[in-house]
Amino acid sequence: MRRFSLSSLLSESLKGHRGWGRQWRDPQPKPAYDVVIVGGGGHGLATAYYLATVHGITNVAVVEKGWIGGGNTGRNTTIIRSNYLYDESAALYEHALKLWEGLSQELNYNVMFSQRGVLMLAHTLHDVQSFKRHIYANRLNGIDNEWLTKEQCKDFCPPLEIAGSLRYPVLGGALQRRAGTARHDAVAWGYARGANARGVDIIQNCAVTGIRRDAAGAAIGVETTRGFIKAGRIGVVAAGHTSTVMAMADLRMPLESYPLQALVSEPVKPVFPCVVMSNAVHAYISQSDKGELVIGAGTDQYTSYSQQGGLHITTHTLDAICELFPQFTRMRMLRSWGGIVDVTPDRSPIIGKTPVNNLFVNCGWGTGGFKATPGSGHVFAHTLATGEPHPINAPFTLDRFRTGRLIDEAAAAAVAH
Amino acid sequence: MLLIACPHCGNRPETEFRCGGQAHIARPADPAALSDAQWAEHLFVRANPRGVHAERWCHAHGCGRWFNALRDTVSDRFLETYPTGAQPTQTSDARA
Amino acid sequence: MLEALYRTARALPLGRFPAADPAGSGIVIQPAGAEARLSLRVRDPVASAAGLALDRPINRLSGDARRWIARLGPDEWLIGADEAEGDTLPGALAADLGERPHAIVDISHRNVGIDVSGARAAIALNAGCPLDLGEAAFPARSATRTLLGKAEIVLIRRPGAVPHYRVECWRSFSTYVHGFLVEAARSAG
Amino acid sequence: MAQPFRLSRGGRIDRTRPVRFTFNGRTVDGFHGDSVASALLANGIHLVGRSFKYHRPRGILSHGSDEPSALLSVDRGPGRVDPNNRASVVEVRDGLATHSQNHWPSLEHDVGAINDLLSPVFVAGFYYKTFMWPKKFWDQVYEPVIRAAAGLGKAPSVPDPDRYANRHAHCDVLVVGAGPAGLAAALAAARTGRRVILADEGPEPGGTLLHDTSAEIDGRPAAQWLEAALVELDSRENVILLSRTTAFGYYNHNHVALAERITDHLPNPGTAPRERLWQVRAGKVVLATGAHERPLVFADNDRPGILLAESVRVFLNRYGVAPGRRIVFATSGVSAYAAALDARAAGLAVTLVDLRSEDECGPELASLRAAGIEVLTGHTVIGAKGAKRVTGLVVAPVDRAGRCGAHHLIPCDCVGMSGGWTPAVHLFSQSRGKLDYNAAIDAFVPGTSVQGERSAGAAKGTYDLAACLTEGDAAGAAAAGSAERRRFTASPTPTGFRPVRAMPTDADPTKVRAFVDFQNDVTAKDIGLAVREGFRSIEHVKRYTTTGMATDQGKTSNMNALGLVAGQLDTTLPSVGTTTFRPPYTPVTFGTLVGPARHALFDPIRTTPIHAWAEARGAAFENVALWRRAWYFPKPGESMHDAVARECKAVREGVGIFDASTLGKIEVVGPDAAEFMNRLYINPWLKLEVGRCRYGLMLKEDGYILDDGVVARVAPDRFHVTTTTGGAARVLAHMEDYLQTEWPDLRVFLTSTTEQWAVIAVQGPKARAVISALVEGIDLSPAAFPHMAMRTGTICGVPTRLFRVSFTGELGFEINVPSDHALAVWEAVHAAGEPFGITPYGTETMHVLRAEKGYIIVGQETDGTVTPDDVGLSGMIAKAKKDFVGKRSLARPDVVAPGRKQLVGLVTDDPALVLDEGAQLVADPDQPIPMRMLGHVTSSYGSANCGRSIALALVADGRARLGGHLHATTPEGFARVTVVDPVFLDPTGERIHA
Repeated sequence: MRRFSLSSLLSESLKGHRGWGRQWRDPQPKPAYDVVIVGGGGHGLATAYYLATVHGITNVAVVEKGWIGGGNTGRNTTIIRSNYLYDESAALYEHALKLWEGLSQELNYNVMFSQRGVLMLAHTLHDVQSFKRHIYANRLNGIDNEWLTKEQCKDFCPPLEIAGSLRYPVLGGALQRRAGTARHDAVAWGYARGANARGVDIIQNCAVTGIRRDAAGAAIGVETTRGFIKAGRIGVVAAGHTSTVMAMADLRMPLESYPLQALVSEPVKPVFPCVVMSNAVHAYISQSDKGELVIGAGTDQYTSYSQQGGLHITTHTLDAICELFPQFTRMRMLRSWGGIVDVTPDRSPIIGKTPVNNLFVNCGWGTGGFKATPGSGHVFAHTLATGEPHPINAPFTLDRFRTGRLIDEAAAAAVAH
Repeated sequence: MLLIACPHCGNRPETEFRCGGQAHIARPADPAALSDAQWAEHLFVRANPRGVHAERWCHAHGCGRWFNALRDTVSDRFLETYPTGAQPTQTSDARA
Repeated sequence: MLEALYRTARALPLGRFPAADPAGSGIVIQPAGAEARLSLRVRDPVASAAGLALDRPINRLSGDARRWIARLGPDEWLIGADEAEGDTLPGALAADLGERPHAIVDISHRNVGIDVSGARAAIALNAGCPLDLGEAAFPARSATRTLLGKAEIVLIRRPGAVPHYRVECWRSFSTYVHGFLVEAARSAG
Repeated sequence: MAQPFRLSRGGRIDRTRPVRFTFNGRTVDGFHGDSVASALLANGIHLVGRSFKYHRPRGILSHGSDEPSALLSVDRGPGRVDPNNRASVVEVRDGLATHSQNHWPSLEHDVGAINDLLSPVFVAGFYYKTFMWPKKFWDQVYEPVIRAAAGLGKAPSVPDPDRYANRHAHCDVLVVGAGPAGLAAALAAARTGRRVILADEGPEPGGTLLHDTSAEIDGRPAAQWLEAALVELDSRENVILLSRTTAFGYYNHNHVALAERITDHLPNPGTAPRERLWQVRAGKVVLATGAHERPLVFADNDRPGILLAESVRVFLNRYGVAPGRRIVFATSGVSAYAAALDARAAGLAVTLVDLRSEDECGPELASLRAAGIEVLTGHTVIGAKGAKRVTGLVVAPVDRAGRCGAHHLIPCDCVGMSGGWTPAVHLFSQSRGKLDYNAAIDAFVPGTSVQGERSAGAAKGTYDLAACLTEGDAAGAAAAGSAERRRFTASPTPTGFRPVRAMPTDADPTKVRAFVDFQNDVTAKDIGLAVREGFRSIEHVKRYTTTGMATDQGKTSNMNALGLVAGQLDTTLPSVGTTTFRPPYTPVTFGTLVGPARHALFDPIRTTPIHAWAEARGAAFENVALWRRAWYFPKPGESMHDAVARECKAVREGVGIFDASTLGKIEVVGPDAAEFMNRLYINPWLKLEVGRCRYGLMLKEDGYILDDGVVARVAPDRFHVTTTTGGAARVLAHMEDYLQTEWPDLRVFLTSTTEQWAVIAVQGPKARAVISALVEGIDLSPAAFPHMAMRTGTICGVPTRLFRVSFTGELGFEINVPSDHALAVWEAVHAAGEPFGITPYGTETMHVLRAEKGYIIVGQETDGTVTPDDVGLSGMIAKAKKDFVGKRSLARPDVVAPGRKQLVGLVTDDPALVLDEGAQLVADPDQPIPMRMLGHVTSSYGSANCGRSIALALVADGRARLGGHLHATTPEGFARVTVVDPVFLDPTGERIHA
């Protein structure tokens, strides 16, 4: 792997950049791998990377039906935070946040992790109570999260309207300063490059069409559009398509796949210094390095694989944005798009074993999976390598829906993202 | 915004409706007789097909009636709508 | 005596808004006066009750301006009448429905009426109502529950030479609905 | 300023109506009908901006909405300033102030142009490879610098004074684009009598007919045909013709969004809304959106003065403007010939350079030469000269193998380039239609449809005028269900071209800067680098290089980028893939999308009939769901704490009055009403007597508490159900769902009566005394009217359902009266209570009083993960009931396991300390982080009646910890608390039965 650095960049710039090689190979699938990962998004690629770097397992294939990072990795609003309420979630997302903090250096790929702070606005007394519950829980879990008065909110985010005349006046906010955003595509590419360099095969344009099982029912490999690939263990990391893939092993999942929309404005000079989320009015917004306002909208109410939602979801979101930031009505929507998010009944992920031997799953990230990418890959790699969950993902079992030990952040906090 | 044919009111915009998820999941007659796993299956496991899906809709801001629909989740095209309790004339990929 | 006393005191939420053509666009927005209104629910209706037709298609209005009935669903009707009828109409309906399971619920105070009329009234309504209000899709005597912006309404088109709509909404939404219609009329150009 | 480049005649501008505006503070004259671009060109202004990354001087490339470079900040007065407007679509009007963007200190002298010198370093994706050391520098140094450099114009900084409108519309046929194909389609559809909407993004319908001045249709000049068509469409009542209206989004089931720009072009907009969102539901859609011309990719093809060839023609013919006096057309196809002829006819010096060899070119060549135009066939463009304005084009003969001959400089002040045409398939793609690659025209064209649309004309790859008209007519007629077809005759429109991805050159490749995406500064080299680095899907190339991601979304660049990738991979275009187009077609203001939903119309504010009274009394309000509720009633000089303490004392010692009208109410009626209630609530209902009330608790099927409320049995077949304020709609929906879909056999009807009944709570030891004089027909004595009873009668002459219930623990009544009488009754009760010191109180006091009694509030003590047993209410569960909604879930292993959090009371060691709601509880505050949390504070108040602070909390195994100590978090650290029973006052309930 050619190391990225300022000096390599400068030296290449004198040579017309002819010296840069491929960031990852385009291999033909081998007949067999120790581990086959189904899904070449951020989570799948991170899993492969950590299998190689942490567990020394390099005979690994990542099988992707399209192009890597083309699903929710490349379609999300890139918010990264860890100020979750429950111990289980807090541990998982904080694990990820700590990995984010060194990820560019770890991968030798600038993923532009920007700790600009995520400010969640409280508009009702109920919000205030809920946010303080989070802040105190986070404090005891060693996670930064602090209460800001509305004036402090305005100082932190000057475009914010805090007048009492708002339909839902801002009463204050919870700020996680270590939270922020990152460059989504770079995460996929950085993990792919790192995994590739350690021998992982990244196989694009290769759709899984079946999961082959032996007489005892254990999974032994995947049928693909490029032939059968034998696998010691299979990890399915297929986001919105998980139900479809798991059905190939006759497994029915507690998942539903919904369209989730997002949009960006035309690029403008720096005007928005942080990430603002407002659950009460359903909006979140930040500004990308390129200058676009990045705005997350909601999910449509019906399941769909179309990556396209209704206009009313967009207008509803912009109603809220312009209520909080009235000066933005003259900004223009440049691009909108949809992703397919797989949602579990408690809106927390499922990471671990399945009833089928050698088949593992990492899914159900709903609308908030991007932030977990490094942590998710790290603990799932552990699970695939050892056959047992890492302590951090141990609570995120499929079985919790039977026992009732749900991890329902949304119910507890009414936080959508 | 989808256009949905309410069996009572005809074509109406989606914002008048509420989607109720997968159709044809009858509440068990005797929930106490179910194992925890069976009850979890009833509560949580859902067909999530890429293709034709039988689902419930309520014309909440219209006639207020629940009904069922077959919709292709790839094209979002409705194949048919039919009353609660009835079966579709076409088949869905998701047989509950 | 007491009955008469309290009826005169009925305080309508939009009472302070006079009829207005806010944009000079020929769209007149007029909060309705006090009326009696009933919600009638019955599964297997008789042809008529208390002189009101129950056998009309869903989303149709019948009766006249002072005593009307709108079928909102297979087993649901919204009935409007002069205020004075409010006490007697439920009994008359119940008598005609006999043993059929039904529900008659007084919603006179829940609902607020706003009349919107004028050649361009439908344009103002379409600022927030997503329905096709064209002649073919929503002729006179149409009636349905629907949306206006972020509020639920019942929309009724009265018969007459000039398009005349009745918007019915819940009491606490009436300020919003009225404000929405005024803004819509201003922007209907 | 005189308009030195205005032609003496021609164009559709109105020379009798001069218009004056400014550009960077300099006065510019134009005419009504000019775009800012045409007026600037008329004044010889070509340098209008700096590029995104390299800050290269940029001019005007195009005449339309595909313009990538000429982006201006436009100032229409105070609060009406916005960035990134395409000069080619902004119409001039008096007083308009325009400014170029992305430069410092000035457009002419931009320090940022240093980036252009550093361009060998700043290649595609360079930022992924550096800025990583030292780690801290990313947030503090690199990113702020990158951000400051990026971003084009400045965001508006003050609230927008303009209004925006919305309109839902329906039609049988929506035609997008009023060029020849769209007009023919609209005419054909309109003649059937069907409802037709025809939308065009320009200020004037006509499309190419507005500048194709030599064309003829059916034997008469095209302009005449156009005028007749517009007259006919205008005369038809079934047609809505919308100009300045862009169809920007094609959504599900033929839901098409249009943005109409109403006032931006008007000097005096009056009170009209600025823009209107049309949400059209169309039976059928005809897409006649035309095509975009492709630039040629050669060195320094981005210099100001280099335009698209057809745009040169538009400026000449439609605006009467010469973009230069010495124009070189560079082309690989024939369509530029028409532009060259028109330029020559306008008296300009014209040279045409065609990449194609002499024998590849058609007979049109002869007409060019006949007109006196110098034509160089078989020539490539090596590069452009000039910096802030093109001064010449270096060309060279080239053979089929791409070998270049001797370079030759053609001096010029304007270049018109043409690399062929790309159909505007954006809306078709948004409709999810599948694109097919048509090699004959080197373009993706509409293939298989998914929705009810059809394309016509250039949007479908049909460029010939007669064919466009015929195809448009057929599409319109078919969309309207008519079998009639017309044939048109028209002058021919030669459009063939040789696809070329980058012009052949023999220049040192490391020195060539040939732009593909002008706005994002993506060069052919960048595309090459991306492919070398392994980015092969066009989506990867886009994301890595940012080509096609600028505000023009790649209208001019996508096909060149795609072709370069395919060329480098030596594969076909379709195998590289085409990008999926997403809404919007062109950028749309947030205001248009928001429409009227601003300020008071953002979300309804629901208020009760008593609201005005509370407002007049100076109440503070809180938002609860959509409602605005009186929070507390401060007297002058009182703090919230003082007011709430006073209100609390008043209720316990005398009497208080509270507006509980927002409580949800549902009338449950029918022979099976009791059975229905029995199945939905955890407690029993069959034996509740008429006239009695019961507190009901309702679960979701997952066993967690959904809602609660008091229910009265009004008649054997009629229940008056109350719900929480926020839960009203949810509970009714929940009930309807079960009733209709699970138990359709039950003969029950549900009607919301939330707003039929206003509720006046009169609470306190004096409550009976206050209302007794007002109530008629009800015996209020404790024996006749016990706690948890309901009676009907009148109050102040108004019929009432009078509940004897209490959420305070005191003797209390809830007076339900029809809403329109509520204010009068409230005032009468208040007047009757004055001798007793009746005190109005708000939601805060209500919360304190119920907490003193340990009553839960759903949504405060519960959060969607709490069971009846968790809050100590398992005793309510009807043991005899085999089933009710949620019962089975209460037997799940983790729900019956020990360790669940249970409702308890807490008292702090310091009675003055009021804990934060949401404070977490631990056993040992000195344990290391992460600490084991045992629960949290759900409610916490200073209680004047208890003489100290009190709190409710959910604590793991809380009921076993009574008397024990825990530590609650405070902003500063921890405070010790004692776990106590959650009932702080009157545990035996004597007061409530008074």
